Amino acid sequence: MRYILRNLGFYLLAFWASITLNFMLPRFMPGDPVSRMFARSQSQMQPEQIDQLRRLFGLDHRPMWQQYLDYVKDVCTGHMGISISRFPTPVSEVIASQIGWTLLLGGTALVIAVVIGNLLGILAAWRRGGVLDSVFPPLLVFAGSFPYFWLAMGALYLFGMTLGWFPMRHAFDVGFSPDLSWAFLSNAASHLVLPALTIVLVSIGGWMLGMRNTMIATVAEDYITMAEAKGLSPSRIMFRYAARNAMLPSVTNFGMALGFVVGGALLTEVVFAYPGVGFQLLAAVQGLDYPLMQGIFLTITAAVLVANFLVDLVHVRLDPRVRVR
Amino acid sequence: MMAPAAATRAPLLSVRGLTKDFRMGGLFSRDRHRALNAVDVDIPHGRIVALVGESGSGKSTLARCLARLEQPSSGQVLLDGEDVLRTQKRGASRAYRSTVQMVFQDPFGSLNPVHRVEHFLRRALLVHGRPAGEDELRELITTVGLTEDMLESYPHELSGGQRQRVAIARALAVDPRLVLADEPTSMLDVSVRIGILNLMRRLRDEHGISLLYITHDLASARYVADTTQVLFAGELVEGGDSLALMDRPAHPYTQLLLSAVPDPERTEGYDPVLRAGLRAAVLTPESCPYEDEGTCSRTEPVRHTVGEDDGQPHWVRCHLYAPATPTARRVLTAATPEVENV
Amino acid sequence: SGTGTNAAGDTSGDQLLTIPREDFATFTRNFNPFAPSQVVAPLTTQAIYEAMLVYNPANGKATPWLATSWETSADGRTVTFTLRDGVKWSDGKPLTAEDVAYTFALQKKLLGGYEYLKSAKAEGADKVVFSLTKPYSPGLFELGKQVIVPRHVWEKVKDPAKDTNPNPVGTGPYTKVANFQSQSYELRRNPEYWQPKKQQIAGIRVLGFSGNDSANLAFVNGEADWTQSFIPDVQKSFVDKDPKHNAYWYPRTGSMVEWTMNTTKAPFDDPKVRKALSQAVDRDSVTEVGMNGYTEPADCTGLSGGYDAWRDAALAASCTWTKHDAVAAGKALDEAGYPKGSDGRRKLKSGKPFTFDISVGSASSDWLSVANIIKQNLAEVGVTAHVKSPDWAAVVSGYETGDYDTGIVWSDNGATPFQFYRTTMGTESVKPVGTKTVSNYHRFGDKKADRLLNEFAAAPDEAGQKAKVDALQKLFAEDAPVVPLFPGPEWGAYTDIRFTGWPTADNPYATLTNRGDTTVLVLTSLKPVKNRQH
Amino acid sequence: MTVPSHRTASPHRPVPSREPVLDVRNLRVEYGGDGRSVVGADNVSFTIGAGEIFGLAGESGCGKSTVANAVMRLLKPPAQITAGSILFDGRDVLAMDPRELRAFRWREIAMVFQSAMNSLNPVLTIGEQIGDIFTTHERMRKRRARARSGELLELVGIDPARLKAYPHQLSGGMRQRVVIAMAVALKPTLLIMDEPTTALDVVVQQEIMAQIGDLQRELGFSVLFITHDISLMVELSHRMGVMYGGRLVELAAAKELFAQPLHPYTQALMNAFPPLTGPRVELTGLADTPRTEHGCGFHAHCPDDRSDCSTNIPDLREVAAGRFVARTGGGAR
Amino acid sequence: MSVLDSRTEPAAPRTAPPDADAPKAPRARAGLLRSLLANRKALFGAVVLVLFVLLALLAPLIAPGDPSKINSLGAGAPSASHPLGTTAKGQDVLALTLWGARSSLLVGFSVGIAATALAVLVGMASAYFGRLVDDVLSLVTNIFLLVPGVPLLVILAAFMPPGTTTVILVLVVTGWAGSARVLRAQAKSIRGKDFVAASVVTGERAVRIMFREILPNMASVVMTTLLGCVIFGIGAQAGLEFLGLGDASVVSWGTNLYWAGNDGALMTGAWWVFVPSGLCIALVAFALAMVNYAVDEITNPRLRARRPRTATKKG
Ligand SMILES: Nc1ncnc2c1ncn2[C@@H]1O[C@H](COP(=O)(O)OP(=O)(O)OP(=O)(O)O)[C@@H](O)[C@H]1O
Ligand SMILES: Nc1ncnc2c1ncn2[C@@H]1O[C@H](COP(=O)(O)OP(=O)(O)OP(=O)(O)O)[C@@H](O)[C@H]1O
Ligand SMILES: [Mg+2]
Ligand SMILES: [Mg+2]
Repeated sequence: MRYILRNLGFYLLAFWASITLNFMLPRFMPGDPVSRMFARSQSQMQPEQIDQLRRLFGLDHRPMWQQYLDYVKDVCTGHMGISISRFPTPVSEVIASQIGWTLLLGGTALVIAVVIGNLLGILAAWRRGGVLDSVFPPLLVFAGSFPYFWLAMGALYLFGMTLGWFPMRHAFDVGFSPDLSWAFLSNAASHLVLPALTIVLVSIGGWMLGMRNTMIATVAEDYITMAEAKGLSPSRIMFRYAARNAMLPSVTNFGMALGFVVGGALLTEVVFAYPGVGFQLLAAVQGLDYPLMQGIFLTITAAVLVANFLVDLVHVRLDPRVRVR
Repeated sequence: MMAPAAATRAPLLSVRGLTKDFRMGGLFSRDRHRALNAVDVDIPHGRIVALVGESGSGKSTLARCLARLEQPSSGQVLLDGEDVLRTQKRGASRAYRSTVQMVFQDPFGSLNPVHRVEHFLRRALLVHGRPAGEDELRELITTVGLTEDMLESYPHELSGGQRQRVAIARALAVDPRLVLADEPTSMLDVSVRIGILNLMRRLRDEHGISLLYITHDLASARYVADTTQVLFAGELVEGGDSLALMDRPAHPYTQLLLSAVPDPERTEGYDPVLRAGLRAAVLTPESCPYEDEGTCSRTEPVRHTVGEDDGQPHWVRCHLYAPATPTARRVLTAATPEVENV
Repeated sequence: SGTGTNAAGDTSGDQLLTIPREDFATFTRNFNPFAPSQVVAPLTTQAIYEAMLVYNPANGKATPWLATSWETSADGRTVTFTLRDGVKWSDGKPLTAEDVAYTFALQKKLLGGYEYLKSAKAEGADKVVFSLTKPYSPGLFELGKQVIVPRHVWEKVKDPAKDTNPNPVGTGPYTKVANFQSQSYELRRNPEYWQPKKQQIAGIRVLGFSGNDSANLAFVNGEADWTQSFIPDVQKSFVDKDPKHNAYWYPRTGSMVEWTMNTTKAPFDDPKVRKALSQAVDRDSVTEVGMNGYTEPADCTGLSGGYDAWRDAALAASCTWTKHDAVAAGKALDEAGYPKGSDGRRKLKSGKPFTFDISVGSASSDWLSVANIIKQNLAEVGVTAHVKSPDWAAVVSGYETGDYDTGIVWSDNGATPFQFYRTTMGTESVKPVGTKTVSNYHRFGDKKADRLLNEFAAAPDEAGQKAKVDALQKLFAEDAPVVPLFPGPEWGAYTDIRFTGWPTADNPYATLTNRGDTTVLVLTSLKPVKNRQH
Repeated sequence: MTVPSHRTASPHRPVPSREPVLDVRNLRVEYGGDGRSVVGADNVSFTIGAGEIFGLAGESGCGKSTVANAVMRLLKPPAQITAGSILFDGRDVLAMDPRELRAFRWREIAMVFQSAMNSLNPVLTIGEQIGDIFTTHERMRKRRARARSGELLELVGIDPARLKAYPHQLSGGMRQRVVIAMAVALKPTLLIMDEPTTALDVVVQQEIMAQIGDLQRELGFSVLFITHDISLMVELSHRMGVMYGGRLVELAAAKELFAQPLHPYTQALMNAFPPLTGPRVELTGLADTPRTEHGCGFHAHCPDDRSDCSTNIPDLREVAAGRFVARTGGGAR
Repeated sequence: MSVLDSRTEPAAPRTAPPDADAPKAPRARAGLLRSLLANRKALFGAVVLVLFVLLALLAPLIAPGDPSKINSLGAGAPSASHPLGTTAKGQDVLALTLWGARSSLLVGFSVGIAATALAVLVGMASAYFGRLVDDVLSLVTNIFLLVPGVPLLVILAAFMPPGTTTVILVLVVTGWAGSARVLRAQAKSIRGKDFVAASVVTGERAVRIMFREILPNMASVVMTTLLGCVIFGIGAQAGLEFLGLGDASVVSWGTNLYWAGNDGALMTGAWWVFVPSGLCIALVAFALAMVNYAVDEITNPRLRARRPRTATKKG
């Protein structure tokens, strides 16, 4: 319990840090975002809107600490301002409409990559020198060396355009509206295939190698020898004894990887015009929608932090040793 | 064969009321763990003082405090009468370092694997502004019983015993008056341990160096040390001339330690029942024997002198100890009549 | 509806006209015509709301739309529009002159503009009288193209500037919003449309994309009918895929693209230098390579293709400073006092090397190529240029405050050359360095031009205007306030597999823009292809 | 050099039968690394009788664990048994297939590993780990297995409530006792104990050894006891072997060996433990010369010039009944 | 009176030096390099890397002139005069790729070195000074580690004026934390070793202990993090530039891909414009990963893939 509370404290601190970072970015970066935004919209903004933006970016003349307090209060109550590029929708609404797709894409890709990667890693370590162990690692490392977006584009043109096997963009075909019908779900699934596949392809090698290496270290532990000496069956030793322990670092990495997956999903979403927050973030960047950018960044950070906290909880369940710490 | 008692002089190093608390937990934690509690030790000139105790009793902590690797929480360390903790607040001075040196437990860990043997000795000499020519190095390395060609070796090319000798040579390079040796033999093969012990004796006898020999092996303490101190859960519980102390241990903990040493020559092996009794007397209360309500009060025990006071008094701190019943067995039977079936 | 299948090949007759928008990653259900243009859902001012007239730059004609006729008073201070009879809002209420008057009042209140407009008053049910503060002939088309909103709806809206108007009421052909998703939505027929015969298509579907690349991909793949995004090598990547059905038409009616120089800085304050640098530019290569051959070189009148009727062809043919001639350019620079140094590089009068930046927004890849070609051309005459490509916002903010050397910029475009010349040479548009401006980034003004412009505005007829424009062209050729490069092509490409009746070079009843004033003309001309085996 | 006189064995020890339970003959184990190979054990032969405690002593790295692991067939690549035979109750251990092997392990030979800290799985409870043995070997139900596990814990003096504990929640001594409880769970014929107490305190160590003694008397299994602490070994075992550099250099009844070590290495070992009683006597110990291809490491200390053993440790010779020593020269020196 | 033990005189002068490569692998840096060259993976990686560095350095010789010079219209398939074809603007793809290597490698290695240096400093200070310094630094590190990198990258890049310096700066800011954590853990474990305490007792100064005693022992970890950071740098730069957040007028692999996308290279079937830069990124990253992999194997021999041997008897 103490452990969990301490971690919670840490995550709150981390969140506070990212809020602060967000607060400081427009204030300490060179250039004046409002005038850039203003330039962009070519005087289509109301003076009061401009004033509001200036306040939003700290160009008003209230003392810094007061701006800061207001900012923190706003963020904590979910007020992240009004999106410029999707005026007058509040930033929170824009994000709410899209975070689901990112979670779907990132989550699916992550789970697939983790499960398959770890399984491969376990098997490779278990059968050292086998086909799995000698062929897969370099292959997957090579696949992982490609930039996300490059593989995504390659897949898009190969499987989407040339072969026409999968849809090339969006989360579902035009004409559908999201519901729980089989037609919609299967359509959404087919749209998920290519983006998820490219993320999996890039990230799976890391999981496999990581698992393989910890597994090899684990297999050398005395308790594995002991389990063997006890006459347990190989599968029992492999999963209940070795993999169970080797998984622990993977679990922590899982949390850390969430951030990377969001990053990978971002580039992939852009290529596939997948309507997630990553895609929206780029749109916000292109539209110089600073409030939306910041909102998305904060949301992603918060999501990653929450996910990490959950991972910690799982870790506590899986590893009895951290419970008392 | 013992060195003549030089006990009339003031001790080289005196420790008074040394206490060390470790902070546990993270940034904001207030938990403390007391590793040493009000320890008093004197290390006379040219003597070997053994510090024995079980694992976790605080032996290394004491050594590290004296080597100024840890900052004690309170207490005094008097070197030639000067309280170095007060005068050198921000870490030890060069002078202190050139007086007090340390040899570590693990010779595999105490030599940086990326450097040659020569480097360790040369650095020690240079840091303390001493000439570091070939001759000096050669002299050092031969003092500890190694050959000159080993100067060119990397640590991994040496055996454990040889490494420990290099570590000792490094300590000697600064011409110290006190060497703290923290279990210098426990990581070595049994067959070479005795060589290191003999080297320690030689340093005392030939170079007049004082040594604090930390160990959990009572037999070796008896073999090298002039006096022995017993540390238990961060407190000194018994001390005195090594031979006298081991012949007539007064504290139940010392007795327990002694009884546990395997010795094929022992005429009558310790009776298991007796051993259980000792254990119960010493170890059952969670961390400190004072808290055993029936026999020990919650106050600190007083220091009793065992036997005659001859300049190196054999003393004990224990509620169970009654001056009239100096032998081990009497202490126990008196104290623990009901624990026989534990 | 909404089978969700690929639009390609649907020729049931109920197929939707599919328009990809490369500039909208996602849509907001905002059909407020007063909202900023990058926010309001596409087609709001094309399919939902209509204007009183539609001016078509491709043929220079104005088509009466919600108004049947208009009239400018003799003193040029009043304009009267007569509204069409029988036009209804999509909620069934009739369009009245009050609606028009209200619209202008609202527009002025919310967004400003129309500085020359004193008042707009309804006169009877079908007449609207606009009183101007001064004779101002360019105002006619500006007023005419304002889209009209229903008073009875907007009156009730609390904050018209921020309202999202999710269920718009308009007079346009397609006003019913359907199936709104963040990446697509549909507009269906207005049941009350005043030209029901022209509502031949079942509806319009708009798709959102994050950029040219993905939008083009969908288009080339046959998933959309009509695009206006930049397609690299359109012949090869689009037309050649299905030459029978695929076509593009890029009339040069967009605004003139210029190489703008900061005339407040030496040596750009010297017209001789501007002309010499202009002469160094190989416009053929710029248009052929940089612009994919989609346009042609500009001449020294600075007038875009939309003003061909105004152009002084003789002048255009005679002047040399827009024709590539590196030798002449070098000589001109020598004479202007910028001789080559021993290293082959020219020096400024201050003794510093003749180097400067060309700023282009990083998103405009075609213009970046243009800038790079110019850089290469300049190197040949001993002038060093650096292409700087931060994002557009940074570039524009440099232009606005006057903190830049040179850049590639669009110019203002209107129904007449008036606006163009006003913002390239009129002193009234010149702001001092440091003060923001939204036009005349080169900060050049000529009193002579002011006079001509005022006379143009007051001219009662086209003949009078033409004389002034001739004079303005001469002045432009003389001053070279900016270096015109090429008229911006109005990109447009379509496939007639599913719909026919597109405007073409042979039948320029509109341009091929799907986001401009003439779009409504196309929407009311297209016919679906029915039941064709594919 | 003084060799202290010795005392007779303590009266508790039962007299073992002479029928061998384990018969190891000419065992050779090689560790084949990258091209090079290290000999872990060479030409090791010994037997253990029923109910006998056999000690194997020697310095670190001399091959004690290698022999133990070979007996259990736990050696993993790059280790390879390249010669010799291991017979257990007349069965060839080296010829067993994986299924036979699984059934053989723990039921016939159980093992207590060098350090208890690492031989328990940190993420499973003690109960689960003990229970595993019963569910695997006896096909017991979980509930039954738990009950049996509780009994086992009581046997080694741990509260059965601790079945729910994780290894890190127990002290080192308790963990070691858990491992011992696991080792005797199936009442094996032979128990291998590979330095079972090196990581423990002297006090705890003593207790554990006493406990093992009790169990051995109660259950009557044979023990292969491995340590480098020769005093401990002499105190505990009936017969013992001393290993050096992968070879057995001396093999004899424990008391005899203690009383009169014949091999110089054994002598050095005996000399390495200062006594707890009597006057302080100067001891010597052994030169720490590493063993290389050019010297066995202590050849310099051999009293006679033995050129043949400077590179090679000679084979064991029986110098008296039941007394073997790896020396080329005559009897005691 | 003292009794010298028998080892005062060396028993047997060692005639032969001990095995240079004794089982306990020499940790010295020279040893690491030598082992690296003996490892096939590392050799492959090193050869590829050296090749790319050479090509980048020789770009002005192999493909003289401005690589982004616009020559003609329309992409051309690979041919004798343009071995990798030309882009839609007639630029030689080979020249673009070669010149692109310069910027990409420069940014990659700058980011790698800067981020690793930062990480070394943080990790070392954290480990050496411990306590409050450690608590604070590792808190900061963990926060940076948790804050999702790519979005932060995008945001920073959006706020800052574009250019290579910005890209490097932004990548260092977002890339150092992971390495710092690894290095801190490693430095901490080495800090806990007795030889560090021994140096303190000898009287060495903090800076010397950090850089002469601790750092050399981390050579392999520093190397792996360095290589990891370089991979990150190259990949992230390409990503940023692909999104249009870099400096589009610089020739690098990322901008090449950006232009390829912009010019619709794949749509027009000009795969040769799209493939080389992506493949180069992958190859360099792969080569670096292989070297890394090899370093791992050398420092941890257990990880080495084993060739199955025909074992006569298995234990
Ligand atoms: N850095 C530290 N932080 C917290 N607690 C510590 C630290 N170092 C030592 N301790 C605690 O202080 C106590 C004494 O430890 P110390 O290392 O001095 O024991 P020791 O007698 O040397 O044991 P051993 O024989 O195992 O070396 C132990 O309980 C230990 O857990
Ligand atoms: N996996 C391995 N690879 C290579 N050599 C090995 C391996 N394991 C052990 N050896 C070598 O085999 C020899 C015998 O090792 P073993 O573990 O049997 O010694 P030990 O007597 O049990 O030592 P300790 O007392 O330290 O446990 C040693 O020289 C060792 O270096
Ligand atoms: Mg210690
Ligand atoms: Mg062993």
